[in-house]
Amino acid sequence: MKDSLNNMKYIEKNKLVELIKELKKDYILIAPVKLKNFVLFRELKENEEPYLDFLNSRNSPKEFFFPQTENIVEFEGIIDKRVSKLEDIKNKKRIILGMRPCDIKSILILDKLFINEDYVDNYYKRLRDNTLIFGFGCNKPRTTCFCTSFESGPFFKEGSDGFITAIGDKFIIEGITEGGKKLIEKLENADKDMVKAKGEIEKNANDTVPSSVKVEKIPEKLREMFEHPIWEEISERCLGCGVCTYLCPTCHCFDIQDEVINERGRRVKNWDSCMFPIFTLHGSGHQPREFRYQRMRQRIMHKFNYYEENFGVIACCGCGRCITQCPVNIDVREIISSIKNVKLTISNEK
Amino acid sequence: MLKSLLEYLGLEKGRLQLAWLSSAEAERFVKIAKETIELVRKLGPAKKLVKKKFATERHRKTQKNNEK
Amino acid sequence: MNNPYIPIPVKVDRIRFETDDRLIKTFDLVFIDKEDEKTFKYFPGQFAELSILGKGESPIGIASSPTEQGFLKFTVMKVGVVTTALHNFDEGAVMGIRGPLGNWYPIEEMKGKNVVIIGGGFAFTTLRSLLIYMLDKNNRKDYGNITCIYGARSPDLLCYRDELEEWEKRKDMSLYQCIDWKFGSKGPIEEAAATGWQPINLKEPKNTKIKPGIKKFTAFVPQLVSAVKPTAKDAYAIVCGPPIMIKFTIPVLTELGFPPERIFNSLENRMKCGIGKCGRCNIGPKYVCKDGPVFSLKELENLPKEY
Amino acid sequence: MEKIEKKIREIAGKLLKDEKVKLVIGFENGTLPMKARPTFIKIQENVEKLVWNSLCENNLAVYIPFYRQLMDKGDKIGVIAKGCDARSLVLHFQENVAKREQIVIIAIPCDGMLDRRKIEKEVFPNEITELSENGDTIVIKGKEFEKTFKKTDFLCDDCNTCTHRKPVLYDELVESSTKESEKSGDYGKIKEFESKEQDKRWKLFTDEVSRCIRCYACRNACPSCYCKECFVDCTNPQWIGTTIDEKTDLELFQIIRTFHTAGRCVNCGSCTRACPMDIDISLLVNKLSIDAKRLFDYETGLDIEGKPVLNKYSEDDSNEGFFE
Repeated sequence: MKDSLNNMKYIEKNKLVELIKELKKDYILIAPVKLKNFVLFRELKENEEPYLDFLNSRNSPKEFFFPQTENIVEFEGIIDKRVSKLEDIKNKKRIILGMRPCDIKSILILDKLFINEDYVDNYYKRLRDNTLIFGFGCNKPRTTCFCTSFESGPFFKEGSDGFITAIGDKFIIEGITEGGKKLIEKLENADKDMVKAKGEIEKNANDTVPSSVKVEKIPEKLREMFEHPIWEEISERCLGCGVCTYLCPTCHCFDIQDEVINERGRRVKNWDSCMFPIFTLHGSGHQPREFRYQRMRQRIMHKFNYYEENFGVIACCGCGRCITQCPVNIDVREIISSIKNVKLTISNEK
Repeated sequence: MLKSLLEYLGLEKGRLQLAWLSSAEAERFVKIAKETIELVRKLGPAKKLVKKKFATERHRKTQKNNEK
Repeated sequence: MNNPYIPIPVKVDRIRFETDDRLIKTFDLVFIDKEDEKTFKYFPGQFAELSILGKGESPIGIASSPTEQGFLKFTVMKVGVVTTALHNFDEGAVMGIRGPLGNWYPIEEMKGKNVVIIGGGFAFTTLRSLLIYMLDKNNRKDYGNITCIYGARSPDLLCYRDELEEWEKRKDMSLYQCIDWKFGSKGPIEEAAATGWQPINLKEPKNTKIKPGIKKFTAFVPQLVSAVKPTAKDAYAIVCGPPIMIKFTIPVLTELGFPPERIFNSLENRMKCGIGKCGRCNIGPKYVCKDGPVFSLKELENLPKEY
Repeated sequence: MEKIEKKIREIAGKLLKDEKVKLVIGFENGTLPMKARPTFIKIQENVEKLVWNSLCENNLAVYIPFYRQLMDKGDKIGVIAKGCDARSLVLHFQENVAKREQIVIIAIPCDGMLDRRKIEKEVFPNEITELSENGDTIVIKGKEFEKTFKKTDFLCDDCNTCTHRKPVLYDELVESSTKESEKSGDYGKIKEFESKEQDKRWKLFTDEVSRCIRCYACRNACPSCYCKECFVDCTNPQWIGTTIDEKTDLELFQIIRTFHTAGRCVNCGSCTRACPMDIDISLLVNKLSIDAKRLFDYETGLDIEGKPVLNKYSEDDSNEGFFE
């Protein structure tokens, strides 16, 4: 208990800027920034201040581990020696400040894919190893938040190196890993009242999440539903754009493309989306997923069945971005509940 | 309309030139080509809509290697 | 740290046209760094990403067998950006390769058993690898009878024709070839017969009596399988070809008594990473690149029909 | 508003009952407080789902290309159409996406749709949990606030400048008291942008576009963008690069996509509303519409017999921008 108290620090909200200035000397600092009327995570520029009074960011911070565009090879002319971009990945350590627990959960989900015993994605791993995450408790979950449905919650701390809780005009910062603790060791210790107040907030936090979906048995049920007519129903209003997949913190499909300009070239990993027809189009013209319903099915199946089958966890963290930003308001919570309501007949059970 | 759009977005006036030309109008072609060259010379090298980031990043590296 | 995205440099050692339509070429690649050759351990049925910097990568089955030393063989049809660039290469060109990727044919499990190899068109590549592997003098004793049934649209579209001729003469395997001229524009069955391709009873292929010594026919592959009637007893069937051929061959094999766990297919899907990360080649929860490309019929029966 | 809703349900119900159409595309309430969303009614009982309010922002003509097979079988589709939807449908008829007789247009003169983002801005960073409409006013509620606004202050830019709120073509008309917009055709935003210096314009444009994440929501939400293979997806030849760190490719994507809608854009604003990064795409597309009007006195989707302006040639066409 004593030890854990020592790891509880605090800082006045208006002092945060100074702390950041200090940290910037040794670290690249990634934090939420206000832009127009939304909030984006990005690398703080010179004199840029973070904006921490936000519900959640428009983009998902996954892009700092799995960038939308990332060089994997650079070359000039034709190469005959090994080329690698790995040495060039900035070795400067990074801090992501203010990441919401749902987004941190998504990184834990992605770890299973990018770092497993079959193959390790070195680019992802390098960024992962070089980054300290300071989670940020959610005092005001949105109506579209349903993180508690996925063994997570507004004060879920797994995956954080440190964890920030906003109380009044202070941030209570808890050191979790050695790296996290070390970073805040110069801050003042939080007193008992603060720790108590923090405990109060955390205690009832899960009840503040307004929305939930029941995912028990969904993976098993989906296995029997591949041929079900529900997919055509669900996908009818889908426009086939990539908003849901690109804003999703757990979507991880990518494309590999080469680009050459004046004899200089690079090979890049780019995000790709299963909602685009070209995603699975064969060179021969053969198209295994020709229709919108097949692509929608792939997205839902991948998250709620395939991923669970391969890695033991559902690839959704309940952040609600796909719901709020879909141009035609396709709501994944609704999809899950309609899957739940499907009564399987014998003909669906192969 | 394309010319108008590009200029509206801030591309230099005259970077894009259009002309109605028939294959029989050799002299007019030469005249227009010359005028266009003259105009573009005045404008200098294109800086907009040129792949900057990647090309320069590599360029810098090559320069560094050359210095070594 | 080993990086699975970085290609291994190789040199194009030898190029030859495989078919008369000049769309299919076979490339022999040699490793520039001999150390790489030692670490590149593969089995028949696996594939590799052929990597041309500036153009991209293309997943291609390895046509050589690990028993053949010193080179890797790939037979490539010219379809997209990468394969076109590859076709434009001269001998001596330098390129990259990533692999070996995917799983392989059940060479251990098949030991002591009879093997029926069924292939169509240029998808014969990894089957060649398997055949060479089993026919290798160190391995041949491990397997029972080897039957190979191979078809293409016309004689000039059969791959590895020199080797086919050799295999035809071998006593320790039987090779049956077929073409479907009758159905194409090339000409009537009689003309085919004059060049050595014998007709079979196409309506009732089962009732065809194959005379000993006759090994070339005008038929579709499934019909020829039906006519040849390879025994299912202690036998494995390995099928690789265009989807339509697989579709009609499977029922024939089932009728002959092959159980689903002894029928193996090699599939293909659009791929990019080849290591089960980029997320496009999946059939249900299985990735063709990592969990395949070789699947038993039994496995496929448990997967969604989305390929 | 309720009257309109009732009438829509009546018409849609009758069309389905008489088997005049296989399907009616309209709007239903969404799961978000500020969203009505497209719905697809196939049986008469479901017409009760249909709603009409100031949140029906999508251009429903965008779905027509998905139903080509259905229409080829001889089935017809009913579409609830605002002014912009109807003009998009006319474009589809002009370009043979559908035949006139395959679509039953249920037209509703529109008062303009609300711009979610403008309203959100008023209460940022708080979340709006409820929105209600009452004539000319809207009331929004959140956890700790309640505010009342005048509707006309929060319309989408494109609805303000809309030139044809009343559908130009229809089979069924739902009467309403709609008046054409006072700012009709008055593209103040564009004029303001135009008056800036060249380099300033370029900077504004490139800054805006630099946020693009290439999700292609603008393209897919656009009823005029229905090419089977989009130029950004072509690999042989590859017209444009695929990355997002090479900003030139983002700029090119927006410029070329915009230009592909030249003389074909109805300024419905779907692209702008669909963008998850709040890129002001109407800054580009509006300019083209202004030019189409200025140079050729042309507006998209008015004349079913006509052709998109860049598809026809006349000797007295404007030669602006060409060498003399």
